[in-house]
Amino acid sequence: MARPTIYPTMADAVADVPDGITLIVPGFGVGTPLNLLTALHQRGTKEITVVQNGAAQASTDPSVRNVGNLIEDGRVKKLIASFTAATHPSRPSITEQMARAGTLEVELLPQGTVAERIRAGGAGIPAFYTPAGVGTLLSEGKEHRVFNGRTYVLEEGIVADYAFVHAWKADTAGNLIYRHGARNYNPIAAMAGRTTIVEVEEPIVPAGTFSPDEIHTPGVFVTRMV
Amino acid sequence: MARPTIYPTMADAVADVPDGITLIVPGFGVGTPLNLLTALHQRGTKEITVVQNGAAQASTDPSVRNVGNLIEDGRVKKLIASFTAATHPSRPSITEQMARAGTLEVELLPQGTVAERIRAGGAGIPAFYTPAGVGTLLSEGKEHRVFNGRTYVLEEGIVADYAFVHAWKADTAGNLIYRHGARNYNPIAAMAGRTTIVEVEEPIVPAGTFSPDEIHTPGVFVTRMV
Amino acid sequence: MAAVIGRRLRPGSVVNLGIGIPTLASGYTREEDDILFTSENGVIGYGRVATPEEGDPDVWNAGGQQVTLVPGASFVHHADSFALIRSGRLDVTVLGAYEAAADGSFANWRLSNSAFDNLGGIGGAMDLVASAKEIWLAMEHTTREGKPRLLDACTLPVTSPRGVTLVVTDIAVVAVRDGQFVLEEYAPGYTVEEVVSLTGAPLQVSPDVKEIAL
Amino acid sequence: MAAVIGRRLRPGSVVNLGIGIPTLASGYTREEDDILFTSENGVIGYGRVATPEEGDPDVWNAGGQQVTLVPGASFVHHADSFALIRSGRLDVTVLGAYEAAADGSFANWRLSNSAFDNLGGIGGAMDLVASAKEIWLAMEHTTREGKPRLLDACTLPVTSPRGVTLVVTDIAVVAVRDGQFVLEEYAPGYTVEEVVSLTGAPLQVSPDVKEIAL
Repeated sequence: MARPTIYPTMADAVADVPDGITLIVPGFGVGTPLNLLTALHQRGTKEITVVQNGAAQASTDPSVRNVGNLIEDGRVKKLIASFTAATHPSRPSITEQMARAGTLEVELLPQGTVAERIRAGGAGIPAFYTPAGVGTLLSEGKEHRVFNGRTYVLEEGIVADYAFVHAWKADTAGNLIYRHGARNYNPIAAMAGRTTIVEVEEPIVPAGTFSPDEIHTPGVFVTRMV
Repeated sequence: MARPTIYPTMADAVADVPDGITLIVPGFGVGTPLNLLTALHQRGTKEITVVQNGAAQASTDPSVRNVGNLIEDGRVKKLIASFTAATHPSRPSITEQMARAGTLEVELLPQGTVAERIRAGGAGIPAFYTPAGVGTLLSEGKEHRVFNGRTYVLEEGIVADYAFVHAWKADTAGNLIYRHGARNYNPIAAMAGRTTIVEVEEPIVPAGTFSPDEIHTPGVFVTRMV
Repeated sequence: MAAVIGRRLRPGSVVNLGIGIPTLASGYTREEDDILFTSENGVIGYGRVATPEEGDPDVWNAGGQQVTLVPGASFVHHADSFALIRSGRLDVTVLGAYEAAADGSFANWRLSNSAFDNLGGIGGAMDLVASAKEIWLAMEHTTREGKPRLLDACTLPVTSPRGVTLVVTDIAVVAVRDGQFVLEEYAPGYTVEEVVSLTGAPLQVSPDVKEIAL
Repeated sequence: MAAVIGRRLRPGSVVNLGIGIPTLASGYTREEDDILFTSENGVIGYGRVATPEEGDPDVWNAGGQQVTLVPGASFVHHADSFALIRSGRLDVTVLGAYEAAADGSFANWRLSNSAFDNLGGIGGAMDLVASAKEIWLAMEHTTREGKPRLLDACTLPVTSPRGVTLVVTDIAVVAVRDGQFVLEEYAPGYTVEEVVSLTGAPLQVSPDVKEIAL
């Protein structure tokens, strides 16, 4: 569909999200689609492969569930991230504990590689080369190649079954605008989801309200909005 | 320098542009930095490798010189483009005539490959794979590779010595805003130039005038403005 | 031809129209069908070809025509425009062509096999055909000399070695299925036999074949 | 340490400050020096750490601190933010570290060689060090137990196998040149000999060595 479908509630927007999906979750301090994550947690979807900058500490507010809660509750099969939020080795995060116990698979990547893999997926680029991580543990076992005298490592694009997105403003055509640092992973996540579901802070306005030049994500990338 | 230098005239902005450079020139009908090209033509810079969507027909207005004029006047050594503007085989463009005569090297690429090579260059990505052109003459001799059962071709990023850019609005920090379809190659060109020179339609305003959310190209990518 | 294409576009489709006849198709769809037209140069959501009064100097389709914008239109840069294309979000790409073949291949970018004769220009066609869900062609059924352009195999360098599903010509609407041309519609004033005789490859006739209704 | 870093940044530099001490350095530069601070999360052009009153809920640096925006600040998405980093536009990246070695390598992402002990978290550090023109470190000179953190070779998994040019510690400013540590400044209350004794690799002493002026 050219135009996204607008759902009345977060629960409705994720009501059919099945087990075993891959899911891109933006957010870097701000800009995290917490309402959609809370609804997904409530729905009980499991065996999820999550792509996120770093797994947050589980929320202690019972009305808010984040990726940390999904991990803690055993809903996540695999995490692709650049940070696992260990504050000190004596206090391992739940992510670390589960990774050690073998109940969670973790693929740790440089942050720019996480971002570029998502961007590549959304751009129909199956693979690219990056200098990040060359000469470190994180590039071990990966394919290396020299271009113009410099060594790079091959990384593949990520296309996810679902991308959750947090936007500031949206119109009925699905055009999105983000606010300040809440932009972070949201525009590239929106492009890399086969189904992209957006939670919008402000009430959705009629198509044509925004100037075409101020739109950050064109509605053609959006499947559902709440 | 963190902030771009503002030049009084187009001629000043290109006064030191030497022979033998690589140059990215945006534009797709609109959004072409014609004032900078005219100044570059006047300066006499030659042996240029031009990256552009398609070589335009030479301008017949003597006050405006475009890439077609640079080609016609023998200033271009090589053209990397997706279109050579031949309207009919009986009326070959100057680009075609010179290519046949061996006085101009032409690398013809799918349009999305031109765009993505520029974007990759500006993103520090040395190479990537794309499906465009596989199974055609344009991928002959290129490296092919299969990802997830589909065949792709390897293409390298383009970083140019200079990128010329046409912007609608700019502030003194070099932040740029483009208008409608004049955006086209400009944002990615701005990122892929070692030296990025911008011609601005409207008077340059003080930094802080624009909302941080409406800026298309951050000033950190801009070297010079007129 | 543009009307035939416009009528066949399914509601809710995301469509790219190539240079020439195809670009006119955006004027032949109904607003309620929610068809989104995008163009390689980064305009997402345009309407019909603009009159001189309506035209905005910075709003063009990839065919070099000034077009109107629909409510909710937006602009992206060229890399994001091709991100949209390569990531498979186009339901249909409609392109002009010199030749189409029953194997789903077609040719539209160079009029000679020798780069010495004709350098050619590909534009965005190879990106479009590599990733769109469907490839439709809008083309003349024959050359000016009357030679067929629908062939068993292309003689010119191909734009894509496969993938064409529909060919709309000046005299017929031909589906491409399982390596065969199938006649679905023919133009008023033509007969099925005439269309078959002007086609350079076997042409199956659909049991539902009918005259094109304009 | 933050003041030392702020003072050493050259006018017109584009700088990324890592989590911890480095992020404070943006409060120690002069406006007229036109130093641009960018952060991995996509903020380009921030100032000092914000007071609770100044803070905007959507404006943070990558270290999780609310910061002020300078006039002309802008925001980009994560892929464009790392495009800026990887394309070599950063003059300096300043990072925290557990260990630094005279060969220019350093370690800051995992406290053990075994992933079983400590999974670690790399964030943007490997992207930063792969492409910034200079890598500076801000770190403790020794562990809490007094063991040196400046070594001949790193014992922990490295973040980069090369490239560090400056190490600012709580007691010294040490340049890394030609595979050697060179002492340039030492903290008030310390002597050159003490700094040498607390360093786990040969430490050359610059002929211009001086006490850190705060």
